[in-house]
Amino acid sequence: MGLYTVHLPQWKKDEISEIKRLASEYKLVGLVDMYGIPAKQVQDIRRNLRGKAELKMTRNTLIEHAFGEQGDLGELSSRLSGHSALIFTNENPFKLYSMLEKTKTKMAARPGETAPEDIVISKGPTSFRPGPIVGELQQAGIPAAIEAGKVTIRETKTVVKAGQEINKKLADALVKLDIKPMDVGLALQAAFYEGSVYEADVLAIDETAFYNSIISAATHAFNLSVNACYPTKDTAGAIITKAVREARGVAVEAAVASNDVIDAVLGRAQAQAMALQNITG
Amino acid sequence: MEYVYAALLLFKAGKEINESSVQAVLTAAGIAVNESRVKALVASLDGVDIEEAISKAAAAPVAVAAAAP
Amino acid sequence: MEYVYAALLLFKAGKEINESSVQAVLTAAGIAVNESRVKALVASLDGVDIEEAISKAAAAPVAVAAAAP
Amino acid sequence: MEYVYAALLLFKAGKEINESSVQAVLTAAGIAVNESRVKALVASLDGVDIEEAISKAAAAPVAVAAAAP
Amino acid sequence: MEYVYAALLLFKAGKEINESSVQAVLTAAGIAVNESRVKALVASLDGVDIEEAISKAAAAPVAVAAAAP
Amino acid sequence: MEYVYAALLLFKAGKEINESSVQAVLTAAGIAVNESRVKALVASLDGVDIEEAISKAAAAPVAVAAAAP
Amino acid sequence: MEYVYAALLLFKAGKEINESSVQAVLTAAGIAVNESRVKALVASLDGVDIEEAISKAAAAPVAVAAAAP
Repeated sequence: MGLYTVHLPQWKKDEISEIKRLASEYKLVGLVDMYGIPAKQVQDIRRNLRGKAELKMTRNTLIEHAFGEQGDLGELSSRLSGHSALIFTNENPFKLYSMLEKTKTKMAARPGETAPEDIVISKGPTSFRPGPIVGELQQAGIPAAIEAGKVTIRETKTVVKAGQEINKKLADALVKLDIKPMDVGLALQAAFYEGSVYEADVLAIDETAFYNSIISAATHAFNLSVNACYPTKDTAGAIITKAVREARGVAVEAAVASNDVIDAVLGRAQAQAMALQNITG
Repeated sequence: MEYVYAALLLFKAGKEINESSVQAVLTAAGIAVNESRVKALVASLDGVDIEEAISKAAAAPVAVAAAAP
Repeated sequence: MEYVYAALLLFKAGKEINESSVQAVLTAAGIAVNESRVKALVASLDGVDIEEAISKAAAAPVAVAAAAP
Repeated sequence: MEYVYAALLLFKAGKEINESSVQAVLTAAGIAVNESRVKALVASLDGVDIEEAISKAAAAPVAVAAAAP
Repeated sequence: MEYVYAALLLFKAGKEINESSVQAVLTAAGIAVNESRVKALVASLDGVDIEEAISKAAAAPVAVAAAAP
Repeated sequence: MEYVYAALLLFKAGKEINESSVQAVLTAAGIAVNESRVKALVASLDGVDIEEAISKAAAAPVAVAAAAP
Repeated sequence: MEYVYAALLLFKAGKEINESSVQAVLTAAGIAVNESRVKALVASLDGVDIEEAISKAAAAPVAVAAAAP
């Protein structure tokens, strides 16, 4: 490999040493998929990442060269795809992944792309005037019709399911309806960090599920504290409420005549009487 | 409703619910008793599982009442 | 609960709920009356709007709605 | 209500609920005890399955179910 | 839970809830008191609005509920 | 509440919850441990089915709307 | 779940939640730590309002079942 490098033109050598420099400067070296991201958005993303991560687009062959000379990094080469770019950061791969997720935006779908989620067209009027558009929408499987001089979607319909391909007719129709189903942004393919390679599927964290797990954990602690009657600042009030509730329950059950519960006792007597009256007529 | 109250009073006290017992309770409460209503009540309760009937009432959230003291 | 029904009977009959009236109703039902329970009941009813308490039971419906999150 | 609290204190501690135990607890808390209310309480609780009443109270509409772990 | 009832009793009696008062109530009930639990209870109640916690219990339906049929 | 989380951690790890294990977890978190709170925790959890206590709803219902009268 | 418990323990104790603090707590509880899960936890917590999540737990009015009519 070294010998071959000697014959490279200077600009390629410079690129390779630039990659190597970045790789040694940053803790994390990642590959991102740039497929389908318009130049304008690449600029925005770069701006958003400034100070946190550095993006470098270059030829795959040069990346392979650079990685090949960096030992461990060579493992990443196998994840290179046609639209890979390099990303460098000092954040850990999970942080980087969620950072990149947050920079994603919605775009129109191109024919042949896969729907990232169910695409649902809601019923209701559109802004279109009657014309060939109705036929175009219908051919795309969208229940369009003319009502009161306007093109209207007759019923809410899922036109394509998550994971299915969006065909040309549908893609065109979605553009006309201004529906942007595609998430575009840098997709982290793999990251090399502190000696290991992290694949994208490991890095994807379901934020909602995670948030719910915090709520669950807090609920567990709350319940344990209250049920085991181990009072803490957070739960002392709830424990008292529970104690009083139990006391009231017993008082009502036993029909204890006490000012605090007598109305509940009367109410219960009345409810029982009503229930019995329903039966006796 | 007072006839039903009387029946429940007897039931809760573990007493038999019959015409004379219902009548006695109502009279003691100062209620002018209508004999045929007493008969009707006793007849309608015949075979009724009162415990079960009232336990259904207990399932209703009765005491939503009690406001804060 | 029989003590409470005695009170409700008296209430429906428009009678005053006091120790002797409650006792009379319970006795008529053949119940060996516990004087302290009668006293406690009468005391606890003092100042209570019985009409309102029982009308809440009538309303007390089902509507224990789950609060929206 | 303090009489009921005293009874539950005894119940939770596995102690017998009787006039003297209730009285002792109330007195220790600095509450001037009304003997007939103590008697009424003990009589009311006689025959009541307190454990069941508590569990109904606890089970009731409280229901803040923990999310599945 | 008996520790909490002791605190509630003291609260109702208008007494200060401190380690020695809680201990006195529990002891009167014949309970072998765990000092650390008393400490933990007293510490946790500091700053808690007991009146409000009590009224929350009253506002909620009194547990008459049985499981749905 | 951190003491409760320590107990939960030990429970999940299948470890015994005792004074020294709780203390070890809290210390590892950089917490100055209050011995009596640890003791109280261990005592409170004694005999408790933690799995059940975790999942059993304990909180008061936030907004059980009373039906309109 | 134990990773989240560890994080909440640290949060409640007012300690910083970082890889080494989480690792220390888990290890002290006798849990074999998976480094990348710790990383994932810390990264996931970034931007999460833990206080708010906890308050949701306390409020969570799950499934207050309406009683059957």
